[in-house]
Amino acid sequence: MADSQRSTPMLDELKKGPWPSFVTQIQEMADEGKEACDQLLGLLERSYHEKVGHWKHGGIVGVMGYGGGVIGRYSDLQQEYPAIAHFHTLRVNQPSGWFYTSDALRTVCDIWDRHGSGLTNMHGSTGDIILLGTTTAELEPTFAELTANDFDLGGSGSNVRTPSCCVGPARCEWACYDTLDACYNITMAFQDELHRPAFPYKFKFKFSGCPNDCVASIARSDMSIIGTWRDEIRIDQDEVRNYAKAGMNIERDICGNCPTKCMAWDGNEIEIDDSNCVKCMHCINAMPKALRPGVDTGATVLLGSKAPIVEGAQLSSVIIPFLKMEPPYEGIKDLAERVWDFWGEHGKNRERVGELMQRVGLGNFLEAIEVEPIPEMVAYPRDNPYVFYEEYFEEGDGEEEEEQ
Amino acid sequence: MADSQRSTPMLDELKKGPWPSFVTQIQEMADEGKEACDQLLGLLERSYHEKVGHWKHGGIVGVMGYGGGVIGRYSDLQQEYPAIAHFHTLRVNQPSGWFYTSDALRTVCDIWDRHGSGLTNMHGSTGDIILLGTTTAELEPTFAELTANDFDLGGSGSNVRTPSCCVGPARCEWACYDTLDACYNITMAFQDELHRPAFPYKFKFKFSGCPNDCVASIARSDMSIIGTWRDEIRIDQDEVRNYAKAGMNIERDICGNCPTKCMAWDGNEIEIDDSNCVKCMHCINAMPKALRPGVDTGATVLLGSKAPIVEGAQLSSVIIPFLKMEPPYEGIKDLAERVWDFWGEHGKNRERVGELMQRVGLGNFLEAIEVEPIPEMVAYPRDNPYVFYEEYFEEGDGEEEEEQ
Amino acid sequence: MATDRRTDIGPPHYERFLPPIIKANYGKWKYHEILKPGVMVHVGESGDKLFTVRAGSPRLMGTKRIRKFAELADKYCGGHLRFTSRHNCEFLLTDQANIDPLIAELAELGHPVGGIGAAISSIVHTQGWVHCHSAATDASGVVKCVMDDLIEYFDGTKKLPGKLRIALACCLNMCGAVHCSDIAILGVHRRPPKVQHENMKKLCEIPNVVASCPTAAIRPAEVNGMPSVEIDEELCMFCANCFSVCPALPMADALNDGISIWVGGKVSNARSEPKFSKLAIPFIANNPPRWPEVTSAVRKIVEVWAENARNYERLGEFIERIGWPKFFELTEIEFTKQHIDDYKYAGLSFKRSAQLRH
Amino acid sequence: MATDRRTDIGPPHYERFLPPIIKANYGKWKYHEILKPGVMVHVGESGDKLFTVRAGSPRLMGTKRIRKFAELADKYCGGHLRFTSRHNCEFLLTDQANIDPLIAELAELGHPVGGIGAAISSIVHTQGWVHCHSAATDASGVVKCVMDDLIEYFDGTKKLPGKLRIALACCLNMCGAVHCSDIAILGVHRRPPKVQHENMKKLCEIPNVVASCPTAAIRPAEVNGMPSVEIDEELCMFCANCFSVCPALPMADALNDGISIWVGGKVSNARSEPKFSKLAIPFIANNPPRWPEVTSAVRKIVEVWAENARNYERLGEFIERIGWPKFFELTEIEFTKQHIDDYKYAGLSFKRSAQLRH
Ligand code: SRM
Ligand code: SRM
Ligand code: SRM
Ligand code: SRM
Ligand code: SF4
Ligand code: SF4
Ligand code: SF4
Ligand code: SF4
Ligand code: SF4
Ligand code: SF4
Ligand code: SF4
Ligand code: SF4
Repeated sequence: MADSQRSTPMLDELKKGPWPSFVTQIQEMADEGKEACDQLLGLLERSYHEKVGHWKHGGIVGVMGYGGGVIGRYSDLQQEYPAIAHFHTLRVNQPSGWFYTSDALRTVCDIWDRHGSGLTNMHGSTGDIILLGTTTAELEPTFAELTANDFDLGGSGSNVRTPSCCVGPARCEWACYDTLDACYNITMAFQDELHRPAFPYKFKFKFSGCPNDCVASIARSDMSIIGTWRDEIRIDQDEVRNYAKAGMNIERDICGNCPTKCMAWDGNEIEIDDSNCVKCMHCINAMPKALRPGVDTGATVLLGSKAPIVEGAQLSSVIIPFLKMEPPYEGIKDLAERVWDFWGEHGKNRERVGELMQRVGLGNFLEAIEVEPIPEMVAYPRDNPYVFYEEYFEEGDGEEEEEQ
Repeated sequence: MADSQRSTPMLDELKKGPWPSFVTQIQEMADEGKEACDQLLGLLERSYHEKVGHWKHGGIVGVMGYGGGVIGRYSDLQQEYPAIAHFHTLRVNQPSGWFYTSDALRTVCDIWDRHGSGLTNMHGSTGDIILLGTTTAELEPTFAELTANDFDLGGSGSNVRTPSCCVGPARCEWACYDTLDACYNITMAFQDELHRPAFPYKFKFKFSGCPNDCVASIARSDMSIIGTWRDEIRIDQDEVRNYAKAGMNIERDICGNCPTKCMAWDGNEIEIDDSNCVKCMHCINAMPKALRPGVDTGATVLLGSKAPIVEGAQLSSVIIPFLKMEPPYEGIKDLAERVWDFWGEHGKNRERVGELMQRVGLGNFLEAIEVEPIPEMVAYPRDNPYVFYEEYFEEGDGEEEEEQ
Repeated sequence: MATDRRTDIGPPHYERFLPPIIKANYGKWKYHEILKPGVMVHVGESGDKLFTVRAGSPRLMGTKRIRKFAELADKYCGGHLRFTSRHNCEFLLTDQANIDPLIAELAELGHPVGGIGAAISSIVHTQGWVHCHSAATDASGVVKCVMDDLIEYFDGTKKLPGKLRIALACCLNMCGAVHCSDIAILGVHRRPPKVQHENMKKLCEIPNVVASCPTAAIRPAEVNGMPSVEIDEELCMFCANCFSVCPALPMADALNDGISIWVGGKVSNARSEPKFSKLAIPFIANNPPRWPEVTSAVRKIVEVWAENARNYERLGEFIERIGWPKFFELTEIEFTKQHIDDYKYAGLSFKRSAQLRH
Repeated sequence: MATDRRTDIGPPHYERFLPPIIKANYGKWKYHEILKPGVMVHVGESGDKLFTVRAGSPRLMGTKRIRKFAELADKYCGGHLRFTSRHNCEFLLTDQANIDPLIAELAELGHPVGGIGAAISSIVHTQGWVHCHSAATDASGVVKCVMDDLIEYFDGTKKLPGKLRIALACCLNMCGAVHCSDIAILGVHRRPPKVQHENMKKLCEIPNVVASCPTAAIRPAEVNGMPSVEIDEELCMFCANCFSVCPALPMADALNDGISIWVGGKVSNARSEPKFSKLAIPFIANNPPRWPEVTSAVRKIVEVWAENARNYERLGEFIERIGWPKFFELTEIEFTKQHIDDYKYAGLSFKRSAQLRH
């Protein structure tokens, strides 16, 4: 059997220990007779010895009519490891909330056993099913079988990336909108933008049902849609007392951790000044049986987060403080399209929306996307005096003149 | 009399109202027969009508052997206002803490009545006595009389600016070091640097006796020396109880406002966890009879604050968290000289020390002035991954090599 | 460099001017108490008592008035007085009985007593049209109007939650160091410099001028034969740094100069760390002699704070507690794109969380 | 663009995969409770109960193991399961009696159950040497070692004050989006790109390469006759942006690549606003296969936090309460100039107050 031929003393060290081992996974598939996996073990063992990777930049490979969804990858040791000379990745768009039936999973496995290494990531950190490693020749057949079974590729390159969402209303009592439906709806609405790169750079959507932000949207998506509410937190005082009886220090651990100190506990009842509640979720998180978000729910929409390359990492910032989230989610779609229009026209190559916002100035950006500036968009107003007053009066006539 | 000739309807509006009027002051001196003051009223009235000033850039004027201390000023309406065609300002170094005797004040007044407009600012915002308005010809005679009476000029231009200090031990129970002595000592030690511009730009010292910072040193001086202590706050529990009796809400207003919440009030005694006290002064400010700073006192030394031109305003940041402040204040002098050496060599024209620190990087700046980096110098460590690793290994030999 | 003239002697030693009671209790003060508006007593470990009467001052003073102060000091304080870092005059008494007569004479002279404790103190300010070439507004005049309007918060007739520090600077150089004030009144130019091509070569060094512009709005250019510069007005942010190095680039402009209002800064380390002031009102046109729009804008802000803040809460601390949206709502100040930072650190001023009041 | 092929169909609709109990209680869940490590129950307004068993996963899985999971789902969950945003596998049960047998079979398979509530969950990570050309370290290997070491905080044998989110990215592109993690493990290059002059013209567009460098360290240059670039190593901050656009500028270097450790970030809005992770340890050399220096460094930080933090306090919130100096003292990590920011926003990270512990 494949594995018998090959000694991987370093990788073998990674089969030990309580956490499930990725080496064991590759080995399992090698043992199934996947030559690619066997050679991958060899290549990886070598990387472990040499402390460098052995992959080259991927050229443009993909499936017909799509500009994304495949990451081309080639080994730089093609002679020694011919089975992984090509080792491309397919990104398969996951179902909202990463829900599967056993049959659905088996369908994907069958396809991938026929056409690829049998290795996957469940899932990639953008959210896709990652089918890890196949040859250029297998791309089309894999794609054909995937689509035949109602699966499609996700995003890569300068396009809309595969949106993802938290489990939301499917299994969470705090969901302030239907994250699964919103994610699916937006994904379907932007299929063309997702499959055919036409932007200056990538654009990611992430949908979280409440401010706990379980898909890290505020840190990892160009457009972050985070559920919230604008009425009162629902309180069950009996349950509050039960938590207290059970030994919870409500004064110190709950009220004391409220960012705006808008809660009061008199030993018998909790009182919340909802006008000063910033919907941080802490008290609700701590007492799920006693407290629940309000019923007038929606989402806060933020723009611009990204990894540090190259202007430094960014968190998304508030554009719409509160938006009702109902199908067909026009508010989200309009905003996205207005952003893309401006970005498409003024964005530099490989400039993310968050970088564009800063380069042109948030104020100008808002004007361009036709959104009124409001104080909710800033942590604090400017503290430097360098205001670009855009017009001034000319001598003679008292009228205002636009500066050219 | 001068005023009779001239109508100043707009300025007259500023003689009204409860706050003492600067117009009345100028008028008073005009009435004393100071033609310059009379013409100043005329020029100012005109500015009020036209909504623009009528002064031009000052050329280089000054006293022999000094490069600073005088601000040259010329009117742009010399024909109409000949008495103020030249209207230079002398900056006279104030005594530490702005203490005077009536005789000292009269001495200054006598000199200024003889040689200038009789107008002053008590004081300028750097701290000098400002003698406001005289001609080039009068500069030397004024200077001669000032020095004859133990007064000297302060700073202007690219040099050490007149240091200033809070009232400190002279009239404040919270002074953690002798601000008046330190200010005087440093001023005397750097007379040459103060009178003969040799720096890329101005350099200001301000001495505050405690973190209340009553001379705004952290916002307004290149080197800010702010008193503090490192032992325990002294507590008189009886007086604490008296404040409570008198109606003070110690729990809410004192403990609740403690930035590190390191205080506890049990209704009878106050307890402070001094290891977490950040010496903010709030509790002491609120209960001067009950609480006092510790007895192991000294100062925190910070560098770099300035007004916004041109990189944006800056606050000083910590360089020495705690320094004992005893004559001859070698710690301060050494630090200043090391900073000046580096600044003199690498500072750009009109670049303040705070701007230099940012341009070269605080880490490199510290190396240059031979100060060890410590976490007290930062609010938080870097959050971007762009570390300048300064050395790397070369193939072959395993030794480190300095990058050139 | 030695000359036969007397130079580099520095200021007179302060000890010469300290009253005996201070010499006796120097560094040994125990506590202080505010006796009434503008009057406090410092008590030494010795038990000695030093009374301070703080009088408001226009800062711009003629020798005649200074001599008057000297007389009062002789009459009530053994000739001892001082000025403060905010330019008030402090009379230093040992005899409590002298306090009221002194206050009466000061009132006579037109100097209100106050500014101690939770009060507004004098407005740190600058030269303005009285003496500076760079001013976008007057200094002393605006200060006079604002202090007239807020006098009851100085003399103690009305209470405040904490100290109120207002400062004014007549241009972006900010000699008043207004950048960390509860309320900052800042003169602003709004028109790019008008290039005096004929003077450029004579008065300025063109490379320096070009280098002085932080936004690279200035380019060298030849204008009817002479070397000069041209300015890309789109890029100008009105900092006047070019004018500071070159008189041939005047910024002052009657139609466009005026005042901006900034709020929420502080210097002390008490409770919260020092903070910069933030933009509240981008522009109010100069309206001499009484600047009514400025005084009412400032009053509105002060009243909102006075009514709603908690004990000890400085304006900036109050705003941070209630949130900026609430501040703009209460003060009825319009929020515009100019409030949103677009300079170096802009990104950090964006609201980067979902923590919002709805 | 229409083709006769099936395209742009998007993902299968999620409803097809939801278990009946979820369809019945969709959006009508009332509360949840953690029953034991890795097991929670969600109770609907209907009273229905959905039990979740969360199993740790290596994320990199072969189809064989996935089929195994499918079998378990058939046996215990009516064929229903899901994966989480941190790549754990969640089995969705309606019959409480099935929980323990399922956990037993998972243990059999080598999958610990845990990660719910105040615990460490799986480490979000990336490709590393398994698949990426840009990696400065391996991803899955380091993750495996750290999780082996911290397993007791996953399976509930040891308690934590709050959630512990660790992420790993194998280069500064940060595909693991580690920048807001309690603890971030970040692969770093420390040697400027080695220019392959011979490939430059063939593989790269020189103007793009020059433009790609944020510090302008790259200049066009002619090297033995061929157009190429040269790099000012002093200016290089190892971002690898040039390599992303140009394969002829490899950054990987066995002698100099390694790992940096970052702490105190968070994403949730709970209590405090989202925060970036801050630098704790600038560099640890790659030491495969078990990276012992990395695992012990991470453990030390976790233990300091576990011992000293208050309930609910995330690592970053804990550090902000005790102060960074105390954090470096407790963890015995050396503070160096590399910890001091010198990039765009550097100034704001300086300690601009006198509020210090002494
Ligand atoms: C597969 C995946 C990592 C993983 O193991 O999960 C991945 C892998 C790569 N990412 Fe990524 N990124 C992946 C999620 C992310 C994320 C996280 C997220 O989406 O939530 C980020 C940070 C968030 C963001 O978008 O800023 C991310 C930020 C980047 C960047 C930096 C982008 C930036 O603006 O800073 C690059 C560089 C680039 O685009 O050239 C990048 C580039 C790459 C490339 C294509 C390398 C390259 O330069 O060509 C990697 C291919 C590796 C390979 O050979 O398979 N990847 N990448 C993730 C996608 C899987 C999926 O589709 O589900
Ligand atoms: C007189 C005074 C204002 C006052 O009425 O009190 C003043 C007046 C001038 N300042 Fe100032 N500055 C004065 C204190 C300040 C302060 C406050 C302080 O020192 O605490 C600052 C802010 C703190 C700082 O240093 O950053 C200040 C920051 C400036 C700047 C900007 C410097 C910068 O780095 O941003 C300039 C512009 C320059 O230097 O070219 C400036 C320039 C000027 C000039 C010389 C105008 C010029 O560009 O030539 C002004 C002369 C006005 C005149 O005609 O009399 N003045 N200047 C203050 C000095 C009096 C004294 O010596 O006591
Ligand atoms: C006289 C003076 C020092 C001097 O050498 O001239 C002074 C004197 C005192 N200050 Fe001050 N401060 C003086 C300027 C300042 C400044 C500087 C400034 O305003 O430009 C500050 C920083 C202001 C800021 O934070 O923006 C200042 C912040 C304080 C504070 C902190 C207040 C706070 O809660 O933030 C205290 C404590 C208090 O008042 O409770 C304080 C307390 C005091 C005490 C009570 C100290 C003492 O025990 O004697 C002194 C008189 C009480 C009072 O309310 O004025 N002093 N004090 C200055 C009087 C200026 C004036 O005429 O009003
Ligand atoms: C399953 C999952 C959503 C999904 O669609 O996959 C999920 C599910 C839940 N999260 Fe989450 N969170 C999930 C990722 C996240 C993330 C994103 C991440 O880690 O990348 C975050 C932000 C992390 C951060 O702040 O850095 C997150 C921050 C929270 C918080 C806030 C914790 C805090 O104090 O900051 C809560 C509230 C709590 O646990 O008290 C929460 C609470 C919950 C609850 C209790 C919600 C509920 O009532 O059902 C769910 C299970 C409890 C638990 O502890 O896991 N969830 N949760 C994700 C499980 C990941 C995993 O396998 O561990
Ligand atoms: S983000 Fe909110 S709604 Fe979504 S799973 Fe997390 S806690 Fe539930
Ligand atoms: S949700 Fe957050 S802000 Fe609102 S009351 Fe609860 S703890 Fe306070
Ligand atoms: S700074 Fe401190 S010591 Fe100096 S006067 Fe103010 S309170 Fe007193
Ligand atoms: S001085 Fe400030 S930090 Fe220290 S105990 Fe008092 S209030 Fe707290
Ligand atoms: S602030 Fe500007 S205008 Fe006013 S005195 Fe200073 S430099 Fe002159
Ligand atoms: S005012 Fe400032 S921004 Fe405008 S041109 Fe002059 S230097 Fe440039
Ligand atoms: S973090 Fe870097 S090395 Fe790792 S997968 Fe992403 S791009 Fe590749
Ligand atoms: S790694 Fe980054 S900094 Fe270094 S040369 Fe390449 S682009 Fe420039």
